[in-house]
Amino acid sequence: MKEVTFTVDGKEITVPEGTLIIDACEENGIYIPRFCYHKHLFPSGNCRMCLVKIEKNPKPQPSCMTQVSDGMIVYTDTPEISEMRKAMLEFVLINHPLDCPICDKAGECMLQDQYMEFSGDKSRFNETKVAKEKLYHFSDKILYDAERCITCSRCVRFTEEVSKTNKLGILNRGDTSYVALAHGDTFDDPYSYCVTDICPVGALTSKKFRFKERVWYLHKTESICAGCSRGCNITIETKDNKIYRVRPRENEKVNQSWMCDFARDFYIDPMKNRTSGTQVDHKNVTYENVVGEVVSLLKEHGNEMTFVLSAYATNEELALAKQLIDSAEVKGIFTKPDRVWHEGSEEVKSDDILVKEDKTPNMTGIRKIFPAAKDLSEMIISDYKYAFVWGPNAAVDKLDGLQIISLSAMRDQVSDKAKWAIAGRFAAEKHGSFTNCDGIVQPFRRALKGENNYDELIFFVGILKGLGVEPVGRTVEEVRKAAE
Amino acid sequence: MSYQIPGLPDMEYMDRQKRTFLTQIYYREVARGVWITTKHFFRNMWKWMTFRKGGVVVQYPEETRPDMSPNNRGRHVLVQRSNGESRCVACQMCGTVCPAECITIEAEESKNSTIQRKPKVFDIDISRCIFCGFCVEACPVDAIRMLASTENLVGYNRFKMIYDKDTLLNWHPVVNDDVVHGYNP
Amino acid sequence: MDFNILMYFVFGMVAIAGGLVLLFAKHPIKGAMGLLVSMLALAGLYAILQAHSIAVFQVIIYAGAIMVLIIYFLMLLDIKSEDYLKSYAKLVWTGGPILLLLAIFFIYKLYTVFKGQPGALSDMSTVVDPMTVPESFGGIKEFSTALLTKYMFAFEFVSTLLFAAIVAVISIVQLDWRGRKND
Amino acid sequence: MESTFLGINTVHFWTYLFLAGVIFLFMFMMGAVMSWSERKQSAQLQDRLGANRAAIPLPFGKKLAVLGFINNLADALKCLVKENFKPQTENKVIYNLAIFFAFIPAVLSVAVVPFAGVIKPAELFQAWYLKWVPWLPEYFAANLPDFSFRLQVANLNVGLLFIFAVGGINVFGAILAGWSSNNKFSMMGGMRSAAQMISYEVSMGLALLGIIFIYQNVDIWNLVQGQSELAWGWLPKWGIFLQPLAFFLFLAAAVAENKRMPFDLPEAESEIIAGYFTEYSGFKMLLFMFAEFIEIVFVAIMVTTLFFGGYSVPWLMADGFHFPWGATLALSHASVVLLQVFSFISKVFFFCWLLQQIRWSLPRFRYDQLMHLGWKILLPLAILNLVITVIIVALGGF
Repeated sequence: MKEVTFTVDGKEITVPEGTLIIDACEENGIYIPRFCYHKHLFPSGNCRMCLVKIEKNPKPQPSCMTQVSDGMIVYTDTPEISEMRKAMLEFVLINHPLDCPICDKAGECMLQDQYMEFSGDKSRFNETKVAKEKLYHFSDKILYDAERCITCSRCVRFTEEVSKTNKLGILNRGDTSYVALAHGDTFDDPYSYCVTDICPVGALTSKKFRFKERVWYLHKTESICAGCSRGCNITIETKDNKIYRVRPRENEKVNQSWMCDFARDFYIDPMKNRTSGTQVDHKNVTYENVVGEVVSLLKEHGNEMTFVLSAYATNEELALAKQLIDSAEVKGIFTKPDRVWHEGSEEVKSDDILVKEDKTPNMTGIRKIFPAAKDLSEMIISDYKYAFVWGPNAAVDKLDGLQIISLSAMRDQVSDKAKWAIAGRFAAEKHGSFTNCDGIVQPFRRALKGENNYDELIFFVGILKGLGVEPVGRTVEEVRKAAE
Repeated sequence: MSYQIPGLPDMEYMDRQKRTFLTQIYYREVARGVWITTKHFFRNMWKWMTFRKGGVVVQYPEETRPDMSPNNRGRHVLVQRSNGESRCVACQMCGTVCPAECITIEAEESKNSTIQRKPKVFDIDISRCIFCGFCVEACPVDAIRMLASTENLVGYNRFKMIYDKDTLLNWHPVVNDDVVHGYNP
Repeated sequence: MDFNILMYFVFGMVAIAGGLVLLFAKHPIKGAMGLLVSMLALAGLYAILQAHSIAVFQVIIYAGAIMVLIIYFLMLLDIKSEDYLKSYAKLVWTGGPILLLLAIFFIYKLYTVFKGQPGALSDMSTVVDPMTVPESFGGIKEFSTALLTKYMFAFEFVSTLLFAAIVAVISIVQLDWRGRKND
Repeated sequence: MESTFLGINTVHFWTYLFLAGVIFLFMFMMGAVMSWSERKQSAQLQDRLGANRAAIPLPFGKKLAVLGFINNLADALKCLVKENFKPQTENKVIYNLAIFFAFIPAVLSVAVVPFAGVIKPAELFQAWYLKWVPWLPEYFAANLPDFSFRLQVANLNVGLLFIFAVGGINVFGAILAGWSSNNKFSMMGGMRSAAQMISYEVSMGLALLGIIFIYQNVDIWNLVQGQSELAWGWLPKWGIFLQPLAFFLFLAAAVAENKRMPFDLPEAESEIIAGYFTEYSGFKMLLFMFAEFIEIVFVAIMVTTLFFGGYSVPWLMADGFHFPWGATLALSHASVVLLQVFSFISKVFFFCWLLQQIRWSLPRFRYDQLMHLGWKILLPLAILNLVITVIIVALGGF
C-alpha cells in the first residue's frame, strides 16, 4: 500500500494512504478528543469535537472525516482549536443534566474526561434546561436517558453497521432530538450491550449493571471469553471476588470492539451447581488423599482407563494432561462437546458476526495437542473399566458401568455418579491460554479467586509427581515456556 | 544567654561552651526537674485525698468537654428530605474520598423517578473513622453532615460502632426544612 | 545422700557438659555459652567447698567480665560457623593426641588417689562440712591475704598467660587479613 | 538428736525455705506494685489520672477498679493469652535462655540482703499480736528455746560481692536476647546495654569501695550492723552521712545498670522499638518487663541497705530505744523485729518512689552524654571519693 507522510504539530508521521487524521494521530500518541467517532464504526462527523487546523485550509476540519495526504501540515493544539473545543463542550453541556452522582457512566465518561482535560470552564447557561425522558426502557437489558444523550449517533451506526438490526434512529432535531426505537418495538439485538460500551456519556446504560457499583472501584482483568470458540478478548471487572460486568477488549483480528450479550450474561450470572472440595464415594476427604488414590489408580489400571478431555481446559493444562496420559499409558482419549455451563442460559446459534457454533473455547487446542482424540460417542464401553472425565456434560449413558474419576467445575450427573470427584475451576478463576477457532493462541489471567486452593494445573502437577514424572512446568509460565 | 520572644518571659538557653562542672554532672539539673514533678505529684495527691480530681484530663465517655467548638467534627448524620428519607443519592463520593475507608454504601433504585438512586445500605464504621470531614466536603447533595457532639461515639463492641442508615438518620435537625427534589444542580 | 555431695555431682556434670558444648558446638556463640555455663558451675563447686570468695570472683571476673567481652566480640564479628570450623579442622590432629595424653594422666592420677584412700568419695562430706571449717574460711580477708602474699607470683604469671593469648589472637587475625587481601 | 534433711538441719532447712519463699513473694508483689506505680505515679505527676478503666463488674452496676490495680491483672492476663510470636532465628535455645538470664539474677541477688535483725522464734511468738497459731510459741519454747536466725536468706560472708557477681550475669540477659532475636534493632539494644552496663559497673563498684573501706567488711549483715552504730553518741553511722558522694554516684550508676530513664538507651522506644526485647511477645516480654521492675525494687533495697542503715532504726537497740539524751523506751522482741521490718520496707518504698519520680521527670541522655557521664564524671569522682576515704580511714577516722 502506498504510504504518505504528513506533519502533526511539527512531527513527521508516515502512515498508509487513506488513513484518517484522527487514527494517524492516535497511533502516534496525539489524542484528539472525539464523541461520535469510533474506530470500528463509519465516521459521521457530527460532534465537531475533533476539529483540527490544517494548513492552507481556511476553516478547521473534522479529523475523523479527513484522510491524510502527502505533505499535509496539521495542528491539533493551537489556541484557536482549544477555544473551539471549549465552545463545543459548552454547547454539548448546555442541556446535559450533569447528574454524574447518579450516573453509572461517571468515572469512565468521555464527556467528563474531555471536559476535565480540554475545558474546565464554568457554565454560563442560566436558562432552564430542556427536560426529556429520563427512563426510556429500550429493552429489558438497556435503559436510555434522553437528557444525558449528546446525539453522537454511535449507537445508531452500530445497529446499522455491526449488528445490522437497524433498530435505533434519531428523532426530532435541535435540542429536542433523541435516540428512539420504532413505535412499539423493543431493542432485542443479540449485541445490544455493546451500545452501552460505545456510548460516550451515560445515556445508554445496562440494566444489569445499573447502580451496582461505581466503575472506579472495579478491578479490571484482561481475559478471553469462554463462551464460544471465537475467543473474544474481554475485560472482566471484579470487586471483592465478584464479577460485576464483562466488557469487550479491542482486538482487530478477533472481535474488533464487540462481544455478544450471551457471553456477558454467561459471566455475570452467578454460577449455579458448582462443585466444591474433593470427595471419594460422596464423602469429603482431603485433597492429598484423592491425589494419592488417583495416582495409585493410574499406576495400576492406567491401561484400563479412558481419558475424556474437556474443551474448557487451557492449553497448559492439556500439555500436562498429555504428559500424564503418555506416562500412565492411558488407553483411550476422547473428547466431548461440554457445552452448557449453567442452566437456563439461552442457546444462541451461530451468526456471521461473532458467535460460533462450537460453544467451547478450546476445541482447537485439543485437536492440536491430541490429534488422535475421538468423540465420546465413538467410545466402546467394554474396552475400559475406569474413566477419567474432565469437565461437565459428558453423556452419562456412554459411561455406564465404568468407575468414574470426575474433575469438573460444574456439578452434573457425571460428577454426582463419580467415585472420585475433584472440584475444578471456571475459566475466570485460572491463568492459562485458549486457542480460538482461527488457531490464535490467546493468554488470559485469573480474575477471581477460586474456592479451592488448587486448580487443574496444580492437580496435574501433583499427579505427575505422584507418578514419579517431572512435570514440564509447575506454573503456567513454565509450561508455556516448555511448550515453545 | 537569653533570648526574648515578645509576650513571653525571658527564656534561658544553655550555652554549651560555658557549661559549668555543676551542670555537667547533671545532679543539680536532675534535682530541679524532679522538684517540679514532685510538686505536681503532691498537689495532685492532696487533691485526690480531699476527694477532688487531680488530673486535668476528661474522662471521655462519661464526661464531655463543655467548651467544645460548634465547628467540631463529631458524629455523622444524614440529612433528610421532607418525607423523612435520606437526601443521599448513593453516589459514593464520600466513600471514595474517605481516607479511612469507613463508609459502605449500596445503591438501589428509588421509586421516585426524579431521584432514581438512593442508598439501600449506608454504613459508617465509627471505630475506623478519623473525623477528617472529607465526606462532608465531597457530598454533592449536602446529604452528610457532622454534628459538634461527640457523645457516645465509643462502644465495647466494634460491631455496635458501625452506624447504619437508620442510626444516621435518627437526629433532629435545627435547620429549616430545606427540601431537595431530585438532584438539581 | 548429703546435700553437698549431691550438689557436687550436679555442678560437676554441668561443668563437664558446658565444656563439651564448648568443644563441639558448631556456632561460636553456643560454644561461648557452654564456657559460661562451665564457669558458673565451677563457681558452684567452689561455693560448696565453702570458698565463697573464690566462687564470687569466679563469677565476677570470668562470667561477668571476660565472657561478656567474648560474646560481645563474637556478636560484632558475626563469625559464620562453617568458616570458623574449617580453620580449626586441622587442629584436631595436634590437639587430639594432647587431649588423649591429658585424659590418661588425669585418670591415672584419680586412680592413684582413690587407691590410697578407699573411702575418699564418702569422706568428701567431712571435708566440706561447714562445721569443720573455721568461720573465717573463704572470707575476703583470708582470700586476699593468701592471694597477695603466697600466690602473688602465680597470680601475676596467669596474667601473662592472658597477655600471650591476646598476642596470639592478634597474630591470627592479622594472618587472616593478609589472606583476605589476596582475594 | 536433731533431724537432718540431705545433711541439713531440718528446722534450718524449713526456716530458710520459708524465708526464701516469703522474700521471693515480697519481690514479686513489689514488682506488681511497681508496674502499677509506673502508671499511676506518672499520671499523678503529669496531671493525669492514669489507668483506671479495667474493672471487675460487681452486682448492682458497681465496678471494682481498685485504683487501677485491675489493669495490671488485665495486662498479665492479656500477656498470657495472646499469641506468642517467635522470630525466625536459628538460636531458639539462646533466645529462650536469655529470659532466664534477665529474670533470675533480678530475684536472686536479694537473697543476701537482711530484712531485719536476729529473730528468736521462741520469744517472737510470745507477743500477744503474733499468737495466731496457738501451738507455735509452745513448740518453739519447748523444743528450740535457743534457736535464732537472721531475717536474711543466705548468710554469705561475701554478700556485697555476690550482688556484683549476680549483677554481672544480668548483662547476658540483654546481650543474648538482642543477639538471638535476629533483628537489627534488638542487636543494637543488646550492644548498647552491654556497653552501658559494663561502663557503669565500674563506677558503681568504685563508689561502693568507700563503703567497704569504712565498715571494713563485704558481708552485708556486718555492713548493716556497722551502720546501726552511733558516731559521737548521737549520729547513726549510716552510709549517707559517712559517704554522701558515694551515695549519689551509686544512685546514678544503679539507675544506669537498671536501664531505666534517663539511661534507657538499650530500649529506646523512639529509636529502636523496644531494644533487646523487641522480638519477645506475650509472657516472655512480660518477664523482661517484670525483671526490670524487680530491679528497681532491688536498687531501692541496695540504696537502703548500704546508705540508709538497712533495717536499722536510729537509736533502736535489741531491747528498745536508747535515745541520745538518755531516755529509754523498752520494747518487746517482737515489736523490735516488726519496727525493723517496717523501717526497711518503708525506706525501700521511698526509694522506689524516688526512682520512679526520676524516671518520669527526665528525658533520655544521648549516647555520648551517657558515656561522658559514666567515664569522665562518675569514674573520676568515685576514685576521688575512694582516695579521700582511704586517707581518712588510714588516719584512723571513724
